[in-house]
Amino acid sequence: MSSAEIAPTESGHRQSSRRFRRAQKVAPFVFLAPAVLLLLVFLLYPLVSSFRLSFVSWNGLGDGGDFVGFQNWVRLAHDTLFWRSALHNILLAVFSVVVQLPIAVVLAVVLDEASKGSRILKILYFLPLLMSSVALGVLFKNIYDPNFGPINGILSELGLYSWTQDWLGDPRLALASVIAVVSWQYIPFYMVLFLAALSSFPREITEAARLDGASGRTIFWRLKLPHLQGTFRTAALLVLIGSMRYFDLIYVMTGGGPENASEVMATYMYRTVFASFELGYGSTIASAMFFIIMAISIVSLRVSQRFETEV
Amino acid sequence: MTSITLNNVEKSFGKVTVLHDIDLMIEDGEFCVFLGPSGCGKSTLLRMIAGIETVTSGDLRIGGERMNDVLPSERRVAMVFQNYALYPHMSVYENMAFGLKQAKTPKDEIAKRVQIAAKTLQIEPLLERRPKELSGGQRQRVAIGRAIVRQPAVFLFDEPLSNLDAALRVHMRTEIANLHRDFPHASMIYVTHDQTEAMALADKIVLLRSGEDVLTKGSIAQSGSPLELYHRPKNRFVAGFLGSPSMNFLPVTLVNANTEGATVRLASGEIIDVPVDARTLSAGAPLTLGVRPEHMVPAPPGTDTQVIRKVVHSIENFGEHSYLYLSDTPDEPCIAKVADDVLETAEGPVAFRVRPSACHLFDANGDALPYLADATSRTFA
Amino acid sequence: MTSITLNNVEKSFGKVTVLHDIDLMIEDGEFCVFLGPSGCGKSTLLRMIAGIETVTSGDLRIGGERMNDVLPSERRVAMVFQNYALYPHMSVYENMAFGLKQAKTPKDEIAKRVQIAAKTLQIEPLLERRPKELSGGQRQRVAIGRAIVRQPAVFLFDEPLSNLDAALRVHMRTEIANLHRDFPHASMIYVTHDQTEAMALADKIVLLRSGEDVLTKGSIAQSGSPLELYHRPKNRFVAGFLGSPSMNFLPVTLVNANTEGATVRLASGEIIDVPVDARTLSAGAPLTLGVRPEHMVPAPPGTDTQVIRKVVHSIENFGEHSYLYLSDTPDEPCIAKVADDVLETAEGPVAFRVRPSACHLFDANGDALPYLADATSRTFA
Amino acid sequence: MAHRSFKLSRLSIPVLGLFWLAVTTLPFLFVVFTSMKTLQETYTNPVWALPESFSLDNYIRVIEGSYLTYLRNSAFVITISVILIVIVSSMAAYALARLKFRFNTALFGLIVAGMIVPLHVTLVPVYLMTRAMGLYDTLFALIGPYVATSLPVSIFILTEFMRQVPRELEEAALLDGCGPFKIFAKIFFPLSTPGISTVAIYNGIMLWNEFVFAYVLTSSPETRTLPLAVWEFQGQYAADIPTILAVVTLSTLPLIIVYAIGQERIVNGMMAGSLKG
Amino acid sequence: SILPLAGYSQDVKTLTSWDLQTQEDTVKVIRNGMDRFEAANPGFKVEDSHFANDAYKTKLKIAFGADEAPCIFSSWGGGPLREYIKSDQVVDLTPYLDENPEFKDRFMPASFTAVTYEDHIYGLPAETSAVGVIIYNKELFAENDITPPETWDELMDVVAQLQEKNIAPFALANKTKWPGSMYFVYLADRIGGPETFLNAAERAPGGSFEDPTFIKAGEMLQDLVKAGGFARGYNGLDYDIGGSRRLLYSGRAAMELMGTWEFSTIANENPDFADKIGFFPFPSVEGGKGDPNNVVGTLGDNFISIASSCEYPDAAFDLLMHLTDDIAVEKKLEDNGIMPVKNLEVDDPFLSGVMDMVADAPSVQLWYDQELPPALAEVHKDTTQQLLGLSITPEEAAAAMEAAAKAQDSSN
Ligand SMILES: Nc1ncnc2c1ncn2[C@@H]1O[C@H](COP(=O)(O)OP(=O)(O)OP(=O)(O)O)[C@@H](O)[C@H]1O
Ligand SMILES: Nc1ncnc2c1ncn2[C@@H]1O[C@H](COP(=O)(O)OP(=O)(O)OP(=O)(O)O)[C@@H](O)[C@H]1O
Ligand SMILES: [Mg+2]
Ligand SMILES: [Mg+2]
Repeated sequence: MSSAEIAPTESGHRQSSRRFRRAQKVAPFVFLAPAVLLLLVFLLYPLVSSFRLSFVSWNGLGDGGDFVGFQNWVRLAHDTLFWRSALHNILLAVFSVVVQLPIAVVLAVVLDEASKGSRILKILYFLPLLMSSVALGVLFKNIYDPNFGPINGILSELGLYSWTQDWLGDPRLALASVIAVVSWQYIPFYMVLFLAALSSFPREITEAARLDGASGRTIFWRLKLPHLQGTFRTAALLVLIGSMRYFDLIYVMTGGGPENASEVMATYMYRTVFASFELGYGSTIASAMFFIIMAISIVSLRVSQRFETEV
Repeated sequence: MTSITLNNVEKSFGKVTVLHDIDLMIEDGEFCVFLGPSGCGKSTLLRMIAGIETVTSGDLRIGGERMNDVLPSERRVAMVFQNYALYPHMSVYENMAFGLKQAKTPKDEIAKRVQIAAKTLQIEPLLERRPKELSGGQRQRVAIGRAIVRQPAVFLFDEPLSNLDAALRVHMRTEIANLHRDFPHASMIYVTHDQTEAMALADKIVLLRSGEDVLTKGSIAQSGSPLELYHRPKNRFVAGFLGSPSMNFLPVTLVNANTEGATVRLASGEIIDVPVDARTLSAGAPLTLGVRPEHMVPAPPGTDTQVIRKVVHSIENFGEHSYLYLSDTPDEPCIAKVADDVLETAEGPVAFRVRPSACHLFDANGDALPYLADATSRTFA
Repeated sequence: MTSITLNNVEKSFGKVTVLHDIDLMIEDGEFCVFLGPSGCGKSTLLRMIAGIETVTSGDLRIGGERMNDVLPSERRVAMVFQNYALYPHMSVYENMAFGLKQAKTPKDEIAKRVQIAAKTLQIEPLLERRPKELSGGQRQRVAIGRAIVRQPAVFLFDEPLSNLDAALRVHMRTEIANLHRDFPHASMIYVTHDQTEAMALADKIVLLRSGEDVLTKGSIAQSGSPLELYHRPKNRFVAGFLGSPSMNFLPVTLVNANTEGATVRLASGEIIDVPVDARTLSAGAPLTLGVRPEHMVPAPPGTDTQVIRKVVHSIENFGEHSYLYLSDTPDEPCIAKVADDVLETAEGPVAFRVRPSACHLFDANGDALPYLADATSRTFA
Repeated sequence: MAHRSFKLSRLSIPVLGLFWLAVTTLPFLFVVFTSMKTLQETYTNPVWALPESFSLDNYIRVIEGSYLTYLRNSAFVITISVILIVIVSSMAAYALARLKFRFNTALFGLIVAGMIVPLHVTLVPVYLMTRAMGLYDTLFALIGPYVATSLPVSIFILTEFMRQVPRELEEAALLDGCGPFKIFAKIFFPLSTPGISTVAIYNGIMLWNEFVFAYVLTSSPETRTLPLAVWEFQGQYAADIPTILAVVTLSTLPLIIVYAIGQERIVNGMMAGSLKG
Repeated sequence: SILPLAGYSQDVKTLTSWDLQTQEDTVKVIRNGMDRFEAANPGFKVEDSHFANDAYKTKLKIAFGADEAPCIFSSWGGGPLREYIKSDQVVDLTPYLDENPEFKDRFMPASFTAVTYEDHIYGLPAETSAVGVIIYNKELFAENDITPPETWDELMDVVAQLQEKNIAPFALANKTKWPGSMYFVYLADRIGGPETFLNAAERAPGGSFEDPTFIKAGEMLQDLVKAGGFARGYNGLDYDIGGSRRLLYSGRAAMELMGTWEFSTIANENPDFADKIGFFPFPSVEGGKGDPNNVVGTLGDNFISIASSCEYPDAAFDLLMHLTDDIAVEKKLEDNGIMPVKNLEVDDPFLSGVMDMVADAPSVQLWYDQELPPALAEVHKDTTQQLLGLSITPEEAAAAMEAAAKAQDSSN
């Protein structure tokens, strides 16, 4: 075989080289343009315009509204309902972290160990995330129904009538009841996340530990859990962000009630804009939400980095 | 007290039997190497001894006691894994102390043992570090340290050097040899597929085979001292596996056989004497002659007996020695390894003398014909 | 037309200069191996020639034409990567055809070239498979095939064998040698840190060094034919790098020097003659004597000249040969490599004879003193 | 001692597994069983009782209604959106993972920060834009917001993924004469299929159930997607719980099937996101 | 249509219409009017969309906010409609009505109150007249020897009697807050008459939400709660998924205060049960200033209006006429809907009863949550729910309303 080939001319080299460099230069723009454009139009622009509206008093109809300076922000500062909603978000976040993540970890471990039928289990465990919030709302309004729902039904059947509750109608319970469903819905997501991390846990380490005489429990606590900590941090951040802007199930299940007992920032904002016709103030709430979530994300990233132990 | 006995051990994964008919005895303090091609079941065998893998059938005894159903942690074995399997989030100290803690060893006893091990392995300054802050060689020492502190009856190593680069490998090999010297009463089992390592370290090599053969011939191709396997391979598999480049195999026919040995004829007509017992075979039987490349010595001009004549197709010079390629079919190579450099190829065939004692004969099943005399090793003074 | 010239080439990553002062000429059809310890810049140098890495300064010419700014795909080079870098989602055929498609080669031309390459490499039955369905050796052939179809002026290989096991390695090495034979006009550059590979394949070895030395002495420690590097190392680095086990280095003092050679005295008193030119040095100058383990031949009793006496500390038997460890400090090893097996250690020191022509002398800077005669290689007939 | 604790953990695993199986599947079984009851039964029999006859009448009624239109609408919107998400986010991920340009890391941070924007903020502006573009009450109105809101997390996952593609492949392609665009199209895109399927399945699930945008941006029954349908049925059948739950079952079924097929991929694909925090 | 702009040739003029009717039969009636309009006006086409209850408000709000409202739309009149009117987004129908006096005079005058702003009419009653009545299970009453109460005290007796039998007196599903508000509105109307509310809402001199009337109403409402007047879970049940009706159907609760639309809902949902129900007006309050014949509700709700952005307002008005003409009235009646037209002949006993109540009523008070400006309406609903939850005192509720009303007033 010969290695002869028609050699390109020197100027040909230069030309294609120049074309190549140009392609290299424009490539980042071309690749990023669609994403950036979409994000600018559908996320950033709305965000900015909502921030602009927070300085306006406007019912959202007709044109403009009046510039009122910081009046909305002052009102927000004194709005106990807003701060109560924010508190509910924080409760939701805290409970989600302490309830969802541990359960998700345990389930991931269960799935990881259960060799038999784990495929079907993985599907069944994932069911909650597959149902839409609207559907879940219908479902759980029925399950929680104090008169007809299966929870109270089973309790009274078991002779535990005194344990039956007005799950969604009692302001002391409503938030907790909703959080339970939110957790139920999202645990599968984090389960999958942890499962992915666990499947990269080296088998040799388990074996070394068994040789070292570690029990299944020790292996879980001392080895697998630390292995998951990076994932845990990611998951916690996702839970935090998700909880701070949570809307769906609360809106369909309680609408924030009763008596605002389950009001969160997003439902409050929604109500302010779409029921009270206060677009200006609603935008103020939305902007505040954004800043609060951003602050919390940054702080929790920092904190988690501080506690990060090298793996 | 630390001897390991396997009686008729078998291992299957589902329907696939990977180890069959394993009979093995490892003496107190012996350094035993499991050698074999990839996938032949070396790791599986080791892991059965460790207790990480169950024994499908047969008896496993350590120090005379039946261990088939004893927990791994209670078998007095310690294992060094291929990729070390250090606990990534624990310091070196914690890694070494972990097993002792599980066994509820008193704190100061733990500290003492770790200190001693760390000193032996010269990793005292590293005790506070995490595994990922260590180099490959240091990690390996920690893995060994973790084994040492448990004062095991048996050390198990699963290819502990395969992740290291060549230079470090030689160095760490020495350290493992030292370990064997420092713990003369502990038995050691060492898995590798690198024959250099096996030869350098082993008191006893257990060479495993894989594939279909396992069910008909058992998994162990041969077990014995390194030199036994090198000089007296029991079958073609062993003969071909040990030595680099591989032994040359040449088809021959039996001319005659008596108590002195056998005489065979090559396809090209040369006659070779081999000191093996071929009396059960009749003249004309097809056999395979095995000669290692390093035993093909260029014959002085005029030599006529015990020579093999071959055309040299190509040459590789390594300074110290050269390979002469005597076959042009890469699948049935024939190589001579000669000292020093060879810069020019002679025209026509070249004659190589082969010592009778360096020749091997294999029958149609690949089994070696029994050797008659033993005169290969010599004392050096 | 396929020669490669580097003039005063330098490569820096940010502030770190990894290659310095590279002057190199690779002739038409030459097989050149870049050898050196890990991290010395072998890959970087290769990648600069391929055009994947920019040249910081200096001139790079292929076939006489300056190539510094020419696109990789237009340099008429083809590269075989360490892990083959086959496109995992394409079939073998598509892998080989990909580059030609990019160059808008006509369909039937592509098919023809791929067919021919596949035939040469005996991978015709694999053309429809995906890389992950291939064995290591087959993958490598495909990677080579991908290079062949481009009919390049230069083949570049970056440690193409390092992922293979020992047996396959020897086999694939032969195939690469065949490739060189099949494409006599293409130059080949081959990166490795395995000296066996380098010795076996190279027409020319370029041995690179790393670390601080690069800035003071340049990156190329020595370049020349394999035997030149083995027998006539220009400095201690080259001497120590080539050969396994490494050359033994022993401190000596110069006794006297003349046109016949130099005479040196070991710390233990023995006198050794070395055929090098040491006349620029005065007697009593401290030097380093280098002797390769394979050149330490056990002396017949009574030999007195040109011997080194050492106590044997331990022995490793490899069947074919044995290592005698003559030093108990692992950092300054001294080893003799002797033929056959050694089963018993003699009491007291043992005498080893060293041929004068197998001795090397290095000055305090590590440079070899110039050799006087050249009588090491011999023609074999 | 050691024997026992070993066994204990052996036992606790299946127990936990079964317990959670009950927690996730019982509500779902409740949905399925109730959907096969008659309305009358739900008033007279206990809620957790099995249906008297496993009747599919409710399903038939739902399917004979506009369910199939809604299913088709959902499938249409989700398919286009997911395709766009995959294309746009993999392009961006490739640039962020492999191309060198100024502010690369900053841009990556900004895009990922898009995950924290409260979506309801965008409702009114998005509605206005949709009307302005004349897309209101068409299924296309949903695609923009769906794609945009899915981008941050998709880009995050895919960038992690593409960082793991061996550099040598890129270089081999360079030698083979590919520029950045071909390297993306011929190498990175096909090689990221595990990550891409994760992104596709994950966003598919999320969007399949999306309600708010669908509600605000469409109005006529011909453009209704499934979550809207659930909502509408809820209005239409008011207290006819069995029929509503039949709708719920029917609207979840496609996802269950898709997930059952793609679950291995999603678990593997999540690695990219989960390992590096 | 899936494709935008596809399918219509240039000369087709499209009128869009939104309403919140999702019952199949009701939609048919509406569509019938539209079909007749299309037949009478070749070249026009009506695109109708129908939405479920609660979220419709959001949708409409967004549409108006974007100045992209449908050509004709339904609303409950009252506060929200007034917001749209104030921002000039609704067409004043007065001139059209003046041109068609006989058409206009068919309607009961009171039916325009909810859509009148500064003496102009902005909508037509298009559905049914709905007033709050107490629906009860006749069987249960008979079994327990109970007759419909006429005064609050009698009602409280009935409550006690039912309690004894372990039957919840009232079914209430107050998640959406407006069902509970009905009790408060009725009580306030019975105690103080319609003027008290009017004055407070209009911020007339002397008018205040802290008027003793509202405090008294709160107290009485809480009395009812404390007496066990409501079935369990009342503040959390969802009316939209039948949370309250299920209690009635199962016999666990005996009564429900609800708009008269509930009759047809029940007839649709549970025809068997429909035979068992009866109704009676909200009882009188001893010493109250309000006439016991007053009703709370709307006449002709929902109302249909034309958005200013509509390109063809004249045609739109013609469409409105088709939707409310005599044929429409008749069809609606078949669907159990009573349009508020004079001299309507009704056979159905329920409907004729309702007709009678309306005809006799000196005043028809619009639901507060529709009458009040939206933000204030939210406060009203919130405080009422809290009253029902016994978590604030009537005084606190009144104070909160008054404060919000003042803030609202000053910002306008
Ligand atoms: N858990 C398992 N299930 C099924 N087959 C297995 C399992 N573990 C190992 N095997 C099979 O058993 C055989 C022996 O495996 P083993 O790991 O012991 O080989 P090895 O000799 O250690 O190979 P290597 O040198 O590659 O490490 C292989 O064919 C392997 O595929
Ligand atoms: N992109 C880069 N940026 C900075 N430093 C680099 C880069 N690539 C390589 N280096 C450094 O340049 C030196 C030479 O690297 P190179 O990969 O060429 O070594 P090598 O000789 O091929 O080593 P090996 O045998 O391990 O492959 C190393 O010290 C490496 O750390
Ligand atoms: Mg193994
Ligand atoms: Mg390299």
